[in-house]
Amino acid sequence: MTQSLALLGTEAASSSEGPAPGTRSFWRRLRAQKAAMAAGSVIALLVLTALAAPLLTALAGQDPNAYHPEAVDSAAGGVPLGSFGGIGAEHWLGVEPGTGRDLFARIVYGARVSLGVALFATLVQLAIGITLGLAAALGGRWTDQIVSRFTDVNVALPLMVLALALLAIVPQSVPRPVLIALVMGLVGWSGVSKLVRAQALALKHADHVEAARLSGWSTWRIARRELLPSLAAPIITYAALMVPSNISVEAALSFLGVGIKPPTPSWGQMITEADTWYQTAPTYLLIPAGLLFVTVLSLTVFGEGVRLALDPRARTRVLRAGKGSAA
Amino acid sequence: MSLIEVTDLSVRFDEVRAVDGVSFTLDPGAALGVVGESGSGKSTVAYALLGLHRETGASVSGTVKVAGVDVLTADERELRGLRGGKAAMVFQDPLSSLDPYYAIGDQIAEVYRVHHRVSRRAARARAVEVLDRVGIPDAVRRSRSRPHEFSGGMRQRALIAMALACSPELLVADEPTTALDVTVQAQILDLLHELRAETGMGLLLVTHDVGVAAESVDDILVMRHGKVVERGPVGSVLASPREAYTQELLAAVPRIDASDTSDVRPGGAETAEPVLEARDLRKVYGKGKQVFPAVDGVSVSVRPGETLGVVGESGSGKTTLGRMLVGLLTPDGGSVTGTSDVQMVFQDPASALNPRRSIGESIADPLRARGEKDEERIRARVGELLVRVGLDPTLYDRYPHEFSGGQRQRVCIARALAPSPRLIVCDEPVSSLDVTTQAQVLSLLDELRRELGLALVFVAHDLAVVRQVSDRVAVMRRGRVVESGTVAEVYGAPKDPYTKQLLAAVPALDPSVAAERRSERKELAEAA
Amino acid sequence: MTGFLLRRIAGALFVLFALSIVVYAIFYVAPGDVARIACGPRCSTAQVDQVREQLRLGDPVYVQYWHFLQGIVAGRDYSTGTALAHCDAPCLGFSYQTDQQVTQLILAKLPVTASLVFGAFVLWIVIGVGTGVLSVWRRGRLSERVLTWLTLTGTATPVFVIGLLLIIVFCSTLAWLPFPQYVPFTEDPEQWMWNLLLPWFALALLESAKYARLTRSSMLETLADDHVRTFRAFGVSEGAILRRHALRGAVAPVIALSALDFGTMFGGAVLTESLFGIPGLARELVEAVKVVDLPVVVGLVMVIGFFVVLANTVADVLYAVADRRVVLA
Amino acid sequence: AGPDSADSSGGSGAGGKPQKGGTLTVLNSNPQDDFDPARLYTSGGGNVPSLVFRTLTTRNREDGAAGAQVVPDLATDLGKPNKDATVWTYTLKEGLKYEDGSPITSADIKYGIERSFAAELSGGAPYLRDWLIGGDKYQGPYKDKGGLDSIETPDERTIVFKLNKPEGEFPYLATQTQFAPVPKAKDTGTKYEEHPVSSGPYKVVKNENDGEHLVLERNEHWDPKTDEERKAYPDKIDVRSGLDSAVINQRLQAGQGADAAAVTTDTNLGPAELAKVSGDDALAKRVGTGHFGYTNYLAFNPKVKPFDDLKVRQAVSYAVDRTSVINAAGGSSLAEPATTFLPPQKSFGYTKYDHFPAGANGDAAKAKALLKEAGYEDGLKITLTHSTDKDFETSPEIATALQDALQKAGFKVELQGLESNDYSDKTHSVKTAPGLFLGHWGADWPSGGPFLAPIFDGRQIVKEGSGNYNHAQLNDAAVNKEIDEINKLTDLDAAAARWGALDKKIGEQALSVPLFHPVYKRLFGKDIKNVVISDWTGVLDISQVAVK
Ligand SMILES: Nc1ncnc2c1ncn2[C@@H]1O[C@H](COP(=O)(O)OP(=O)(O)OP(=O)(O)O)[C@@H](O)[C@H]1O
Ligand SMILES: Nc1ncnc2c1ncn2[C@@H]1O[C@H](COP(=O)(O)OP(=O)(O)OP(=O)(O)O)[C@@H](O)[C@H]1O
Ligand SMILES: [Mg+2]
Ligand SMILES: [Mg+2]
Repeated sequence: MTQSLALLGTEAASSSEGPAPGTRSFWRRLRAQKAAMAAGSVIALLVLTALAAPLLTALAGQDPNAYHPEAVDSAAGGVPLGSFGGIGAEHWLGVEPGTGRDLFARIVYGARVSLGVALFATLVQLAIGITLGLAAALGGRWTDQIVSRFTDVNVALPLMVLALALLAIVPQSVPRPVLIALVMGLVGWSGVSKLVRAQALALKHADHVEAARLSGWSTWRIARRELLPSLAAPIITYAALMVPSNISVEAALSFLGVGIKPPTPSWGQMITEADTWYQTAPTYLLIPAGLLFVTVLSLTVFGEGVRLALDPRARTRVLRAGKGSAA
Repeated sequence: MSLIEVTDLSVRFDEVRAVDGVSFTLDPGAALGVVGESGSGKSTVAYALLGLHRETGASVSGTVKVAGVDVLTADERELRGLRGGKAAMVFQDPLSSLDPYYAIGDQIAEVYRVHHRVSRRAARARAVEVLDRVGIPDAVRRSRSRPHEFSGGMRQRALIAMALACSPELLVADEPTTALDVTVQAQILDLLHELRAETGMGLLLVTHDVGVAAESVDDILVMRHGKVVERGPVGSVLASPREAYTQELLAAVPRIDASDTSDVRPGGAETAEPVLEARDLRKVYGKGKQVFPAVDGVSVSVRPGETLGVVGESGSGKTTLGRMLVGLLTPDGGSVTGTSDVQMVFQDPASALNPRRSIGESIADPLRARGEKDEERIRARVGELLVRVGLDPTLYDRYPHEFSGGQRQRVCIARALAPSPRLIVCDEPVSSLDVTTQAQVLSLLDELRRELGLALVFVAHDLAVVRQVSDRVAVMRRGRVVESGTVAEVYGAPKDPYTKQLLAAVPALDPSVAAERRSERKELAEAA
Repeated sequence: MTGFLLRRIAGALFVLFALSIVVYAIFYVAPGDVARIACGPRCSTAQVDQVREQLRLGDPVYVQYWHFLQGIVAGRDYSTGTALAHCDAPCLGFSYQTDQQVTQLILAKLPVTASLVFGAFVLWIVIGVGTGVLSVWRRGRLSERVLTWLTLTGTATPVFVIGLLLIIVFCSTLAWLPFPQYVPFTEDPEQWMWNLLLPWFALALLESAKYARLTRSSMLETLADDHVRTFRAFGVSEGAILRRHALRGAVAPVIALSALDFGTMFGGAVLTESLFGIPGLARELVEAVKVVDLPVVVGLVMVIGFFVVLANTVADVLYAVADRRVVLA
Repeated sequence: AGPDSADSSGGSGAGGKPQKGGTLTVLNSNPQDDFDPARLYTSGGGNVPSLVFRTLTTRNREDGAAGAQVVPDLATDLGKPNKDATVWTYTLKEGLKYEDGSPITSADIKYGIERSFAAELSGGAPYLRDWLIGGDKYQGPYKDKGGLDSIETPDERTIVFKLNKPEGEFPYLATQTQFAPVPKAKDTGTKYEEHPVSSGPYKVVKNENDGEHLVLERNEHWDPKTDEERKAYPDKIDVRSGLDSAVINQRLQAGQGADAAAVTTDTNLGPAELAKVSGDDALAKRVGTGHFGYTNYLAFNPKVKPFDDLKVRQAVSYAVDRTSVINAAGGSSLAEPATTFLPPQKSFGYTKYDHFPAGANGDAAKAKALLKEAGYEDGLKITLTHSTDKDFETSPEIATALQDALQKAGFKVELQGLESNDYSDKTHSVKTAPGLFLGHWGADWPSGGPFLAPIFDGRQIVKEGSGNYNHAQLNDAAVNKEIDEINKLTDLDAAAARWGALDKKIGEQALSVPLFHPVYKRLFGKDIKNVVISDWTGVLDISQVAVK
């Protein structure tokens, strides 16, 4: 019986000859998983694309914000002319309905905002969430009460209310993407914090944690050294899902007018706008949605890989897929 | 047909050859003891009997036949029938081998129902019955407890009960009595003996305690480095071992009657300030009517360089006391005064190490906590500690699951030693070690005690070991200290009946003596 | 337990109090002249002033806040023009825009949102945890991959896209379901369900991926634990191990998160509520925020806060029951 | 407009004469949250409200241009003005009754108007306040028990209005819901909207969730003989609102069950839906096209540099790419290019002009040249303010289209997006209005007066607060005088011609850049008959619709 634990049929670590003792580092274990590495490459490619946006659009000879009224059928609501949303040598991925803006250029530039904001916001959320979750779990009854109630306040305060307030206070000159990522980070950490608290509470009295306590660590270092490694699995799994939700939130903020300043594109915004066009200009919806999906998938697979690589016990589990088990 | 037929079994974990060409057979109703030093592959062999290496990445070769099932090639269903139904296993780490979320009784019932088509209620009844058989007091109530509410020994008995519940043809018991005090141990061994006699159950007993082996098996198999060193009837092997290694092993066995060097122990000067003093400690568990004191008014003190041995019944509150002494548990009454420079060696090495951190890192924790930053120095110091506990210093980057039970315990000891504490509370520190390693560790502790004036609280059920290392001994029962005094007083002239009982229960190394004692015990029990 | 409940009630009061202050503070700096918006687009300055006076917007914020607190404790009177009406305690004030009592407005919308959230909650837990378990059970096989793809699609697709597609497929194209249109449970339970089915699924698909992934990773984690080996060694089938033992490890994180999502959903299902024409709290909140209708916003935020606290309390109790090693905190 | 092309089925409908009976479903996005005649701000009495509220006059329920005329409703005629149109006298028809059978009196109409002055019931159009003598001081009947002296009711059927200046268009004003009768005894102040007393063919039997779900049924006391306008075919009207616009259009397309007899009064086909509908003949037949007097424009505030410079304003006018803007607003089916401020309808006095011809795609060269003349050879940095609302009027889509075109002409355009309330506050306040922003204006009635006066009459500049619609703060004596002169005319056709001329004249100053006039394209259910779309409202008139 051969079972693969690795996500999506990773034939991971197929060599039964493990790495040499002492050097079986995280990276080794990660590299042994093909699917995770593939997913990692996709993410790297996306990030590179985002970074090289000006270069790529120059190559395509397109500007993300230039209107092409001639590329759409104005009388029919602005459907792109030509098949598949106007895909052709001129416009590699077709054009946006209505405006005729080049989709390739907008996708490439949109990657900057979407990935940048979502990843940064996720980091902020993780930082706050992990800190507060650990504090609640380890800090004694009062700290727990305060942190938990604070979390409640944060959860109950809808994003919309906060975003509008921040929009009013923060001057327009502050770079929007940074501001938005920060706002999202400041609002969306409660899930992580809850998760970390729940898991940490369960682990708090494990013998190995008690042992660490005796070794003279401060609570904080115990949290970092003893608890975090065990919390890594759920956190990573969760974080991989936070990225798409952050992309959607960014889109929703744009929708409310507090997001990225137009005409700067973002994927979420494109999907938001494309939803009614699914029948008449399907590529407009499918391309950004597909890319978002690939991103999410890659993050999940990569996250799974990282999770496995972080778990020393998993090495043998990964091997389940392999030919190693003669039993 | 033999119950077990193992031919040329080899098990390899990556580059580690844990078992190397082992062959042996076991007839129905017979009992085979497997002894050997820690890490010699005993548990690995035991696992192989139930096909537990499947899908773990270990490569297994040879043939293993158990109760007619070819374990290595059997299909999933056949294997499930074998496991628990025909052959049951008692694992070495009792504390982490039970599901923390369910009541003990339910877990036993669950397993029972896998092999017997009975109602839930009947299964629960069976669970209570077997728990009672392994000597869990008040089994009806305690069957509703969860694992963390059980003491180490109680959990071990629960596992034995689980194995017995299914009335298997073969019982594979991997160090089943390491956490048990001698009276309970004797009781369990008697029980196994009885079952063998009654049902013709075969027994494969993995142990490092030669005394235990002598009491309960017919044949003995000595392992070293994954290979069989010697095999023969237990009487002859123990009386006249052929191999040098076996001789060495036997020589290292501590003897209860040995009046060893303890007379020349420097001892804690009576006048010295105690490093730690506990007064009238109390700890109660449970709620409402169920409330009961786990530790009930215990006062102890330890002076520098002194070793206080704590012996007593399983579940008498030894671990609870130890945890209170180091401050991991807040007492419900009484006080602990003295140094905070204390360490603890936990009863269960499996759960005391973080599975996600390399053992080197765990040992280095106290060093880092004291501000040591130099990686080289840390590694050197950890290496030194590993050597001291008899492990290879290159194991720094290995993870706990790659170690045998005894090896893990040594890692824990190394970690406790790392910060050079003034007092270590050792909760059964050597019970999972083979006698040679045990001897090494004991002499290490002794050395440290001498050199650094280290004080020890030494919880153990092995009375011989306690005698060997302790200056004073406290005997605990039901949360109280029933007797305490110097080693000579307690061992020489025990006053409390319980102490007497304990001393009488120490397994003898000679199987014929053991048999004699067993029948004595039986008579006693019948008379009572 | 009593102590725990008392602490929890105190905590809840604190949360509600903090929320109302935060909302007041936020609106103090928010753009938009409330009186002008309430008055209408082409009011004269004099009229705007009249409205301002009538809504007592001229008072300093703390005075307004004080009146608000008074209303909650003792009720308040207000003028309908022809008469003085009384708003009983707990009075959350009355809308600047519609002159309705906030308490009544909320009471009218609450069952709507509750219907939406409860149903979706049940579904997303069932779907999420279910697929999580299935994907562990079928790990490495094709079916696991399909499940993974499905749940990820749910996560990667914004809710209004899912929602609209559901409507098009099930209402327009297949015509299996009516176009959603909220029917109160008390009026017609069957219609209530049919009409809410799509919104429930839209929300559930969005959320369930999270639970599926979380369940899966927690279960895999537990499967690596020693005690699982014990049950394997006793011939317990893989299915039973997953169900009884591995799933148990996922309970804590699932409870923790579902409490959160459940609470948030009360104020967060804006897009779903508007897409499916469900007159619920979230949509009301967005509308109120847009027109700076402070009393409505404060009232709604506090109600949402109440549910957040409630969900958390329930989760804590459940969690403590599930894992007795944790004392109620 | 009107039934001029295949995609409108005005009057004809599908087969047979319209019959009484059945239930009409109205699917809307915006709830009827104000249902108090005092608080409603409608053009011509609104669509749903006009089923419940009759007014002194009303709009003519005819297709196209004919529908842009005002006709008597409760009154026997359009009102008798005195010589200089400062006093207007109306006589009520006989036999008018409320839903409870009690008679409608002129005092009730006076009371209805007075109520609209109360701060509690604010929200209506400002004309009564501005036109009636003492209107600016009056605070409504709750505070001011004395009543408004400039409205007299000498007998139960006569009502006289005294104005502070000539207003030849008073009959148009009398179409607004403030002119609906309210029985004083039944007035419950702010709660009146929950159950307003009907004078029209239908009464409110259900009003749930603040106007989100309305059920109207026949008012048995409404006498069709007194009402030539409302046909009232269906027995029952079920108004569901708070629906998502995409869902409304889906439902109208699918037309399942009750939706077959459904219409919408507030939801346009979106561009994407239009694309779909135009490819489907069956659906295309069910689209009603209408034109409402409405203009979207780019507003200058010449008080802000560099827009004080006529050349800069002209350069912007030349640079504008109307095709892009229209595409951003939904394409040429949903918007028509505008070069005049007045909508292109006769009733407004439309006079064609294009002072700064930009062609379809903007004249970047001409704009550059003008910039150069103005001394900005190296380009000019300007800020374009827009709102962040998704309304396709002042929203980012339109702003970015303009940004793109202006940048081609050498401008460097910074976009400033404001949250909608903030946007409205800022752009309508003399003190904070930005130099260049997006504006729109719709007709309160189909005439040049309410279109031009609020925007260009210097005396309507509001100095305090944010109620100023004269974005350019134009206070030109000649313009003011001409407005006064036209207002004196009671011959509405003559007035229209002069409004048109005035518009053309003001246009020369380049104070705004007209961008487009929206077009309404709305689906209706397949059982809907007797579709009437007037140029007054641009939407299908539910008082004419039949479902059988
Ligand atoms: N999963 C594993 N991966 C790598 N090495 C392993 C693994 N399990 C066991 N080993 C190694 O195999 C050897 C035999 O282990 P085993 O547990 O059988 O020893 P043992 O005889 O039971 O010792 P003890 O008495 O200490 O329990 C040890 O050296 C151990 O380090
Ligand atoms: N967390 C707990 N909740 C309830 N009861 C507990 C808990 N921990 C220990 N006990 C009970 O307290 C008693 C003393 O336990 P303790 O672990 O101290 O025993 P011990 O002397 O160490 O036994 P052993 O030799 O078997 O390890 C036992 O009866 C045990 O069941
Ligand atoms: Mg072992
Ligand atoms: Mg113990």
